[in-house]
Parts: sequence; C-alpha cells; structure tokens
Amino acid sequence: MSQVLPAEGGLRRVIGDGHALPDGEIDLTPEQHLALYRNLVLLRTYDERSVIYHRQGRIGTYAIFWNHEAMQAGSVFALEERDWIFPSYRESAIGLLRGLPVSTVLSWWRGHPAGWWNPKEWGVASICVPIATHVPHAVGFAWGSQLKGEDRVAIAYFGDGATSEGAFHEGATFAGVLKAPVIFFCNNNQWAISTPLSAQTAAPTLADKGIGYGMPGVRVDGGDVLAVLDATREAVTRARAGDGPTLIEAVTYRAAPHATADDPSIYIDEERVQEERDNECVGRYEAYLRRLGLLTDAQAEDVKQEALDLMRTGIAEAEAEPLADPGLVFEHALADPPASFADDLAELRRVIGA
Amino acid sequence: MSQVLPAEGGLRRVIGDGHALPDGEIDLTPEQHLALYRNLVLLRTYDERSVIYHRQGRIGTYAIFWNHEAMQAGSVFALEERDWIFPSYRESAIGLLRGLPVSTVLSWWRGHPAGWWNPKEWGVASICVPIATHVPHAVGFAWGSQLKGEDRVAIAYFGDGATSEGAFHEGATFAGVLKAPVIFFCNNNQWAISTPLSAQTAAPTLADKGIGYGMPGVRVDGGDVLAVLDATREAVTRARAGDGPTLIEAVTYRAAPHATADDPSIYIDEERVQEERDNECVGRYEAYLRRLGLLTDAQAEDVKQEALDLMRTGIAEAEAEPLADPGLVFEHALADPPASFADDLAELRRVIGA
Amino acid sequence: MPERLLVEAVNDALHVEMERDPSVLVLGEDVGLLGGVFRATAGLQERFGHERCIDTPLAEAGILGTAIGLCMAGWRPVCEMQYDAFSYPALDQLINHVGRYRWRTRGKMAFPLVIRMPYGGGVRAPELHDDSPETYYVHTPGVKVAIPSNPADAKGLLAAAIRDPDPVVVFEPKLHYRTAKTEVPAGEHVVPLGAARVVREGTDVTLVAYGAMVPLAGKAADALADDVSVEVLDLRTLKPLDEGSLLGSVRKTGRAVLVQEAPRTCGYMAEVAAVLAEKAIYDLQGPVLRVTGYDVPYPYWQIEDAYMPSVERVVDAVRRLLSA
Amino acid sequence: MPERLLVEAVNDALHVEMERDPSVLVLGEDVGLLGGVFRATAGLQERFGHERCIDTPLAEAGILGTAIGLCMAGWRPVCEMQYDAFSYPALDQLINHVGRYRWRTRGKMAFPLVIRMPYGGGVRAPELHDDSPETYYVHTPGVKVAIPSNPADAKGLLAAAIRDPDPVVVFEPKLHYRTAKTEVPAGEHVVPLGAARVVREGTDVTLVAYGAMVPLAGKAADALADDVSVEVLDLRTLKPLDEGSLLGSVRKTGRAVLVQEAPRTCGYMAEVAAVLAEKAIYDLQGPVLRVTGYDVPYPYWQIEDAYMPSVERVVDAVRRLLSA
Ligand SMILES: Cc1ncc(C[n+]2csc(CCOP(=O)(O)OP(=O)(O)O)c2C)c(N)n1
Ligand SMILES: Cc1ncc(C[n+]2csc(CCOP(=O)(O)OP(=O)(O)O)c2C)c(N)n1
Ligand SMILES: [Mg+2]
Ligand SMILES: [Mg+2]
Repeated sequence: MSQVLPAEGGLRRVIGDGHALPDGEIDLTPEQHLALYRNLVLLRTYDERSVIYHRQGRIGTYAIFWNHEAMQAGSVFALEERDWIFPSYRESAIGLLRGLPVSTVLSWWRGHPAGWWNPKEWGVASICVPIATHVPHAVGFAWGSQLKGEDRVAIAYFGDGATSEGAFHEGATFAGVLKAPVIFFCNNNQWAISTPLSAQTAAPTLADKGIGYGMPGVRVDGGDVLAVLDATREAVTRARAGDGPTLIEAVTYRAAPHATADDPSIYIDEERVQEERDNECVGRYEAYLRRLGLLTDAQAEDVKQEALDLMRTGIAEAEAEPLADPGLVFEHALADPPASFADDLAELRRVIGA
Repeated sequence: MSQVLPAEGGLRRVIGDGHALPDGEIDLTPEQHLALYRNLVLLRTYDERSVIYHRQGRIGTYAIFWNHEAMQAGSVFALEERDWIFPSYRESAIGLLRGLPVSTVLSWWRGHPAGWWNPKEWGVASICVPIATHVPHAVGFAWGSQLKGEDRVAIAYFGDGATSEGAFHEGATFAGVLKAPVIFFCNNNQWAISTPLSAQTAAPTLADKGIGYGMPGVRVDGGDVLAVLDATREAVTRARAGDGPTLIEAVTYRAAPHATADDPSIYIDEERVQEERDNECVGRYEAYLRRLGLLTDAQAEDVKQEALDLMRTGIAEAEAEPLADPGLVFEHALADPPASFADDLAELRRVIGA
Repeated sequence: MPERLLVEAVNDALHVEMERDPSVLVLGEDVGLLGGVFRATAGLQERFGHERCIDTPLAEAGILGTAIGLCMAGWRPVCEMQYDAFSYPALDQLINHVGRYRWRTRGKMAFPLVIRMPYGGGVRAPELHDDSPETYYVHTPGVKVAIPSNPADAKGLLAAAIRDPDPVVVFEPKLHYRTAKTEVPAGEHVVPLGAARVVREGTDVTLVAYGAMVPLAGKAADALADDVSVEVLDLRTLKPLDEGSLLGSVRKTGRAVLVQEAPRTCGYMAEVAAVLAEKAIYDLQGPVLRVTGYDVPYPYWQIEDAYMPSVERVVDAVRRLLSA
Repeated sequence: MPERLLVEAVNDALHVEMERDPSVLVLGEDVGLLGGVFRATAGLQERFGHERCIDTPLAEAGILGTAIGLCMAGWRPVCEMQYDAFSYPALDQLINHVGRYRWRTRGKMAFPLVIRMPYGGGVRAPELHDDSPETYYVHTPGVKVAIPSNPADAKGLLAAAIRDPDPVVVFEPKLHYRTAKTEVPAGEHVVPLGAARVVREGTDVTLVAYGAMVPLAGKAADALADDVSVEVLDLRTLKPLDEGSLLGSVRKTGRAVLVQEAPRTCGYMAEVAAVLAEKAIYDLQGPVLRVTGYDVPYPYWQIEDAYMPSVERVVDAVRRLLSA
C-alpha cells in the first residue's frame, strides 16, 4: 500500500528567476523543451486571440485562461496519448495540445455544433461547465479503464472554488477507495469569480484536502511549467503503478477577468495582478530556455508565428461553418429517439420554413 | 485565529479497564456522574425495549443504537440547554436526554404524527433520515445564532458512511469558513449498513478529514463516555470562544444490526462484535463508577427501574394515542395552504367516510 | 415457466444480462456483500466477482458520476439507488450530464447506463422511504423511464433498459417486491420500452396506471365489474409514452381516469392528461380525472393510506365520471 | 413612478425588504462583493453589511442547507442560485428538507426562505446557462413557485416571496433582465402569490404563459390581431395556480394555447392542460395545444431559436386551433 503523505509545505519549483533563484533541472530533451514551449505559446496565442475575437463579436462569452497555460501545458506533457483529459471551461482549448483543431474550440465558443467533438478521438472529454461535476467522470473512466486492463490515466482539471462542491468530494472519495489511476489537478488561481480563497475554505492549503481521501497532496508553483510537469509526472507514475490518485494544487493568481463578461476591478487586488502579469508563465519559461541556450530569437518568432497562423486558419474555418440545421436540435439527444422527435421536427420545419 | 491541529493519533480515553489500563479523571461531581449514568441507562433501556417492541409489532422498523449510548450521552452532557442537537436516525432517542417524552420517540417509530416534535421546544432538530443532509442545517443554525448574538452551539451527529456524502463536505466547508460554533460528531461504528469503513474512504482516519475544512480533528474511544464528554467539552469551549468548528471522530464497532430489518450475519465479523459486546459502554462506565465508589448496587437498580418505568409509561402512552385524523395529511404542509387542500380533503373524507 | 416474486425477477434479469454481456456491471450502496437491502442484487458478487458488483461509498452523486465515466471506458453500468428519496443527490448528474452527454459528443459516445431503484409508498416505513419521484426523471431530456407493475415486466423492462443504447431509469414498486409470485420467463426475456399493455379490456372507461397503481386499478375494476366495463392500461414505459395504445383505448372508451401515487401537480398523469387534451379531445365524453397523491409531503405512515390512491378513490372517480 | 429594468426591480425589492425586515439576509455565490453576476444584489453588502449579504463557498447544496439552519435560527434567508442549471445540486435539500421541514415539526417551525435565480434561454450563452427548471420545483410539495414577466411583477412577487411564511422559489427571466425599463412602484410593492393577470383581453383564444413567454405571447397576439382576438394570461405564480383566472379565461374564449420554454414532457403546461381537461372540458371548443421547448438537451446557442417557442410557432398553433 502506498503511503499518504502530508501535503508539502512550500511550492514545488524548477524555473529560477535568473537572479537570486537558481534554475532547477528536469529530464527533458531539447526537442521536448521546444515542444513544450510550442504548446505554451499555442495556448497563449489561442487565449489572447480569443479575447480579441470576442471583442470583435466573432465568438461569444469566453473564459479567459491567460497565465494558466503553464498548468495546462505542463501537466498534459506528462501524459501519454492514451491518457484522458477532463477539462473544465477554463481548459476549453486544452484539446489543442492533442491536435484538436482550433476551429473546433472556437466553434464551441461560437455556440456552433461544430464545436462539439468526440472525446474518444482526442482523449479529451467534453468541456465541463457545471463546477466539479466532471470529477467523478474522470474517476469512473480511470477506474473503468483499469478494470479493462487498459493502462490509462485520467486527469481532471478544476479550480479552487470547485473543491467546495460535493461532486469534488465524492469523486475524490471514490478515487481513494478504488485506487483509481486519476489525477486531480486543481488550478488554484485564488478566485472563484469574485470569491477569494479565504471565503472558499478554511483549509490551510488545498493540497491538505488530499489526506481526507487518502491521497497525497502536492503543491506546485502554477506559473512554473516545469514544476507542474514534474509533479504531474510523479502523479502519473503513482497512478500507473497502481498506487492510486494524487491531488495536485497548482498555485497562481488570476491575472485576467473570470470571463469576458466579468469586471474584476470591483473585487480584485490590482497590484497583485500586475505582479502576476510581470511574472507570467510563458515569459518565465521562455527566459529559462534562453538562459539555457535552448531557444533562439528565430525559433521563438517561428513558434509564435506558427500559432498565429493556426489561429487565423482556425477562425476562418469556424466562420466558414455553414449555419447549423435546426434538425440538429433533435439529432443527438438519443441513440434511439422516440417518434415524437420526427413529428416535432416536421412541424418546426413547416413553421419556420427550413 | 485558532490553530488547525493535525488529527490525533491514538484514541482519547478516560475510563480504564480495572486491570492494566488505569482510570483517568474528569471534572465531574458525583451528582453529575450519577446524572450521566442515568442518561446512559435511559438510552440503553430505550434501545433494548424498542427492539422488543418491534418484535412484538408495537413499533415499526427501528434503527438500533445499542452500544452507541456513550457517544450520545457523553456528548450531550457537554452541552448547555440552549445548545441545539441535530440527530440522525441513529440518535432518534437523544431528545430523551432533554426531557422529550419517551412516547414521542416511540410514536415516531410507530409512524404516528404524535412522534413529530417542535425542535424549538427541546433544542433538538427533527430526526434526519437522508444521510448527512442535516449537517448544513446545524451549520446554518449555529452561524445564524451567532449572528443574532446568541451564545448557542450546534452539534450534528452522523456516521462514518455519512462522511462520503457531498452534504457533509459542503456543511463542513461552510462551517470552517464561517467559523460557525458547531460540532461535527461522527459516530464511527465502522459500518454503513454492510459497507465497511475500508470501502468507504481511504483516509487514514476520519478525524484526518478535519484539516480539509480548517478544523481540528479529534479521535476518541466511542465506548468511553467520559472521553467523549471530555472531547466534546473542548469542542464546545472552542466554539463558544469563536474559534469555530471541531470534528470529533468517536470510534466504536457496530455491535447490533443496522436496523431491525437488517441481518448482519452475511457481512459482519461476529468475533469482533462479541468483543465489543463484552466491552459495551454502559457496563464500562458502571464498572468505573463502582471502582470509584460512586455507584451502589441499590442506586444502579433504582436507575434501571426508573428507566424501565419510563418505557412502560411511554409505550402505553404511545399506544393510547388516538388514530390520526386523515386531515393531518394536509395540515402542516404549508403555513398558507392553497384552496385545493380543502377541496382535496373534503373529497377524501367523502370517499373514505372519515 | 418459473414463478417469481418481483424482486426475484429483478435479480434474475441482472443475472441473465450480466451473463450475456460482460460489459454490464452493477454498483451501489450495499449491492455486493449484502446483495442489496432488498436483496435485488443477491448473488451477483459471488457469481461475477467484486469488479462487476461493487459496494460504493455512501454518495449517490458519486455513484452516478462514476457511472458516466464507466460508460466512457466502455462499461454498461447499472446503478442502484437504495431508495427513491435518496436518489435526489444524483439529480444534478442526471440532468446536467446523463441526459446531455451523448448530445454533447454529437452522438459519438453512448451512455448506456441504467439507474434502478425501489420506489413508492404503502410500506409502513420511516420518512423518505416512500417517494414516487418519476416526474423529476421523466421531465429530464435524454433519459428514458420505465416502471414495471409485475414480476415478468420487472425482468423484461430491466433487460430492455440494460440493452438500450440510452440512459434508462427503472423504478421498481417496492410495495410489490414480495406480494405475489407470478410466472416469469426463464433465461433471456425482454419487454420492449415504449409499449404499453392493456391489462384488462373494457368499454366504458380507461384506467391509466403504471407500477404499483396497476394492481390497484385492477382491484378497482373488479369492484366496478358489476355495472361498469373498465379497461386497465399499464403504461409500463413513461418515456417514451406509448401514445398509440393510450389514444386507442381512450378513443374506444371515451373516458379516462389517470392514477398515480406521486403528488398531483406536474405528476406524470398531468402529461397523460395533456396528451389526451390535445389528441383525444373529440373522443372524450367527460372530464379527464386524476386520482393521485396530494401536493403535500408524504405523510406519517399511520395515515399513509389516506394519502395513497385507494380502490375507493378510484371507484369514486369512475362513478363521478360516468355520471358527469 | 420610476422606470426600472427587471434586474433593477429585483435589486430594488431586496433593498426594500431588507430595510423593512432586519431578519432578511441574502446569501449565494458572488452576491456580496460583486453584487451578483447579473448585479441583482448590487449594493446590498455596502448597505446591510457582510453579515446580511454573504458570499458563500461554491456549493449550492451547502447554500440551501445552510439556509434551512438559518431559518431555524430565526432568519429569513434569500438564496441566490447563480444560474438555473447550477441549482440542481440543491434539489436534494429542496425536496427532502425545504418542502418537508415545516410538516416535520407539525407546523411549529416556519421556513420562510426564498430561492431566487435567473432562468431561461435565448441569451447566447454557453451550455447550461439556459434551463427552465420550474417543473422540478413545482412538483415538489411544500414549496411555492413564482415567475415574473416584467419589472413591476419581479419586484412585487419577490417581495411577496420574502414575506411569505412558506418557502418560495422565484425564477427571473434572464432574457428580460435588461430588455426594457418599465414603471415599478417605489418603496413597498407586493404582488400577491397565486394571482394571475390578464395581460391583454380577447375572446377567441387564451394564450397562457409565464415569465419570458409572456412578452412572446404578446407579440404573437399582435401578429394575430387583424383577425383573431387573443387573450393573454400571465400566470405569475405557478404554485399555487390561480385556477379561477385560468378557467375564467378559457371559459370565455373556449380555446387555449399554452406556452412554456421548458421541455414538453411534464413541463408546467402539462399541469395546466390537465386542469383544463378536468375542469374546462365542456368549455373547450378544440384541443388544448402546447407550444414548448422540446424533449432534448437545450441546444447549441446558434440554433437555440429553433428550440425556443417563437412567435411563429405560437401563431401557427393558434391558427391550427382555430381551424380545428
Ligand atoms: C455548479 C455550478 N455552480 C456555479 C457555477 C457558476 N460559476 C462559473 S465559474 C465559477 C467560479 C469557479 O471558480 P473556480 O472553481 O475557482 O475556477 P476558476 O473559474 O477560477 O478557474 C462559478 C461560481 C457553475 N458553473 N457551476
Ligand atoms: C442519502 C441517503 N442515502 C442512502 C440512505 C440509506 N441508508 C440508511 S442508513 C445507511 C448507512 C449509514 O451509515 P453510517 O453513515 O455509517 O451511519 P450508521 O448507520 O452506521 O450510524 C444508508 C446507506 C440514506 N438514508 N440516505
Ligand atoms: Mg479559481
Ligand atoms: Mg456507520
């Protein structure tokens, strides 16, 4: 039986600051570093372009993940293709790291059916909107795969606020008992919309919650993509070894509005936001790579250009999607639909002439 | 701010075994000891008679609490009259300790309206049947009382299985954040019907869950009424001091069927049950009192007789309740009932001629 | 044909279907070691192992949420909710995920899960062991709902539910778990979803019922037999509703009395009445009457008989209707 | 009279009622510091302090469960659920406790709590921000349900809900939070629960609606005005239903088209149709038609207009009914 460790005190960290804090190391080839950098930039570009697209009225309400890229890219990098990802709305674009087309995710935010993908195709579950409710799905998937003798790990992403929901608790309880190969990845950005962590829980840290489920709790600097990768690798190793779930608390600070509809100026600490923006995660990793001589200006430029190109194509493709047919209202609800659906659709078509 | 303590390792204990284990002490007068003993015996007698009444068909299905008396009597003894008790079905008779008539509780198990009491009259909330759902009620009550400047503590009773429910988690989360003067009293009898604790959670102990809510977790021998009293006193003191909630895990082993309808022989460890029965909580306290010279044979006999008499009167009163009027079906649903209720009742009376 | 109690028929269906399809598994509180508090799952753990009959932690949303993930991993989970009123913590997973996930994948992933639970009153049980919560389930898009009234249907509908490609909720009338042994086909037995059954033919009035109300309707028909020819229709599946059988019967009799034990407002018979008011309005020779539980909390069991639809109330409704 | 948006009227009601009764408090996610994601609770925390306007942890069952305890301590809590589909985790507390606790104390304790939430579709929002969950609430014994269709009623019904001795759920049509400013009485303004309102008089057909469907019904009536005299009835309270107004109107027009945006099966209009099928059967000159959302998950917002009842569908139903 694996041991339940008390949550770590400090934040795990690999990337230094180029001055007082020395850089740490991690087992990655230069190619892997570049691939990871590419992932980070892809997410960053997706996010920044999306905010613009929203302003231009080309996508709807959008949940910004600026400065959350390290948590997403770092953790996914520790997975194998066969492992499954269970995202919340905050990780809406995480499928890009698996090759999901940009246009698909943009279509989701455009409310177009083309935005809904097949989880089996990408190993990425549907975006979960209701907080924490996907946590037990990840547990069931991980455990069910294990029962089938498949070596698959599942990772569920959720926020600090999500840890208050019963769904998180019940999922974590099941995972502990079943020793399911699942990772609970908590993006602790210290806010649930306008609710600060201090109004969310009295737990000393979120990682401390692990012990209540018999799983180790790990705290990591959420802006340090390598620390995130490192912690997730360990969790993946535990999971594959049959030692059960791990709770990872990645600590950051929300440096953007909750979503495009939100105005955080009412509640947030602007100074702290500025600090965070000055130390944002893509730049941190980029500086690290440059310090280690793993990234040239030309390479960085290429990666950024490539991401921008992908976005341009993506939005063009999304906007080129034909108007959805009203028939889709009925089409996928049931595998074996009742006769009434056909009647309803026929009537609808007659009335709206479509 | 109060400090969150890691859950204690061993079980808190006061009563020794008369041989190797020395007796501890607790701040109680001889009269208080006798009152506590009376409470224990009252609960024991209630429980044992109820099982007989059930066999005789005089009450319905009944949730046995044999050997849980120390947890109930010990903890209630630490409260003031103004504090509120939130029982589960396992603590159905806990109101007796506040003077609630025996006939009332028996009527509850007889499915008679006379079994439903006014919580305000006794400081005892209604018996909660759905697991853990009363936990947030206790939190809201405790916090709401504090907001009104009333010095009231609330105590919620629930089982080991209950700690898996979202309702427990959400209630505990609220309590921690609100620093509500509430005590979470977990009767860990190591079974949820047929489900053993090992299939319920992977947490090392249930008390360990406290840290996830920023509250101390205390483990106590649930068969030791003085240890329970002691731990609850501490929790009450914390609560009154404004230091917030405490989680008490009282450890025992279910030595009777889950309820009269249950046959534990399929699943339980009979040897362990026998061990528990040989060391049951009322006898333990009785022996302790005798060792300390605080209880004579005559006193013990009196107390038992008194309890038996109360039961005899109680069942007679319960059985003397007139048949309930069908009008009660409608009577208490709403303070301001719709006109349809009167119509429905009139029709019902016409049809059944009552 | 062997005779079985209703709960034995459920158990039989689970055995047969788990045997037939290795991707079926059962999970819930006390379903394994104990075989369920009603023993509906007795013998499954011995027969199919701990991995296909799992005692879960005490958390209904966890059970249903985990089952969704199990579907994603290729299983066909059958979840037991221990009692009707204890299924409510799982409604969130039901409404926001079970009923929507297939749609969310544009039909690419299947969620062939089953939720089964004992439901209904009249069993002299403590509070909250008596609910008829079908409305909460029926109103939820993306799920189907069946309620058997007898052992053979209990087996056949559960088998159909397990084989169905969509999520299906099966409510089992606990009042009749052990009231009567009747013939149940051995081996594979499937009663298709969406097919009502005329239990007794008649020409004056149609009693529409499901679950525990079907035997009751039968008794009311008996009580009226001298002078009223009563047709009793057992809906068997609430969603999808077998409109054809319903309209056919009411067209014939011209009168309908709808019987449900759930609270009246927005109970399932409201839907049936609405269908009749739309599609049988010219066939109706009188008002559509409902005999239902009342819009109050299920009462203390000593007076539960006053709450539950009774033979007397059904007979009275029929007589009122005939003299209307 | 001041003119206000619907969401401002809600905010006004909260200010007035909290001022009037010091035992009223507001709790929910983001209701305090932010003033609610729709700003329905803006200004309350500044005005009444952190103790009477509380930002809770993110846990809906916790919110409602805590509110029950607050009632026991003598408070009148007003809970906000941030959105319709996020209220489902609280259904367990609603069904098993909110609706039953008064009964459980034999009427000795009051549970004067309010749950209010934005509901409904048509707002081009991501999934699960569009539900019309009223059936889940209406079917639950022991709770009342109101749904305003305009700013004045939004204020008055919420005030009535807060003052009511029983638990009341108020759904606010988020589609119309900011569509129009209309007159709202200043200061205390109470619209009694259980009283429907004829919004527009007519003689040929009654359109029955509530919430966001009332303005829609009005538009349909406009579209038909040339040759059909349409009466529009705004139910305002779903439970208790104002049967008198409903039956009065249908008795007059002889025809009813019922409009709801929730999925059809067991939607609230099933209940209205059932009441008509029982109590207005001899007044009806044609079938009772329902125009509703469909029995499918609420769709991708690019095609939500095809799901939502539209003026065209309502007009079509009326024309079908008139030619039936
Ligand atoms: C069950 C549920 N309740 C409420 C909401 C509304 N809501 C959307 S995001 C959010 C805050 C989530 O905070 P957190 O879990 O910290 O994640 P973050 O957004 O910070 O990534 C809330 C309350 C929801 N989506 N689901
Ligand atoms: C929400 C809910 N689910 C299921 C049940 C059925 N049930 C009654 S008692 C019980 C086991 C409770 O175990 P535990 O919490 O350990 O308390 P104990 O009975 O051992 O005191 C279960 C599952 C219930 N009452 N409520
Ligand atoms: Mg957050
Ligand atoms: Mg237990």
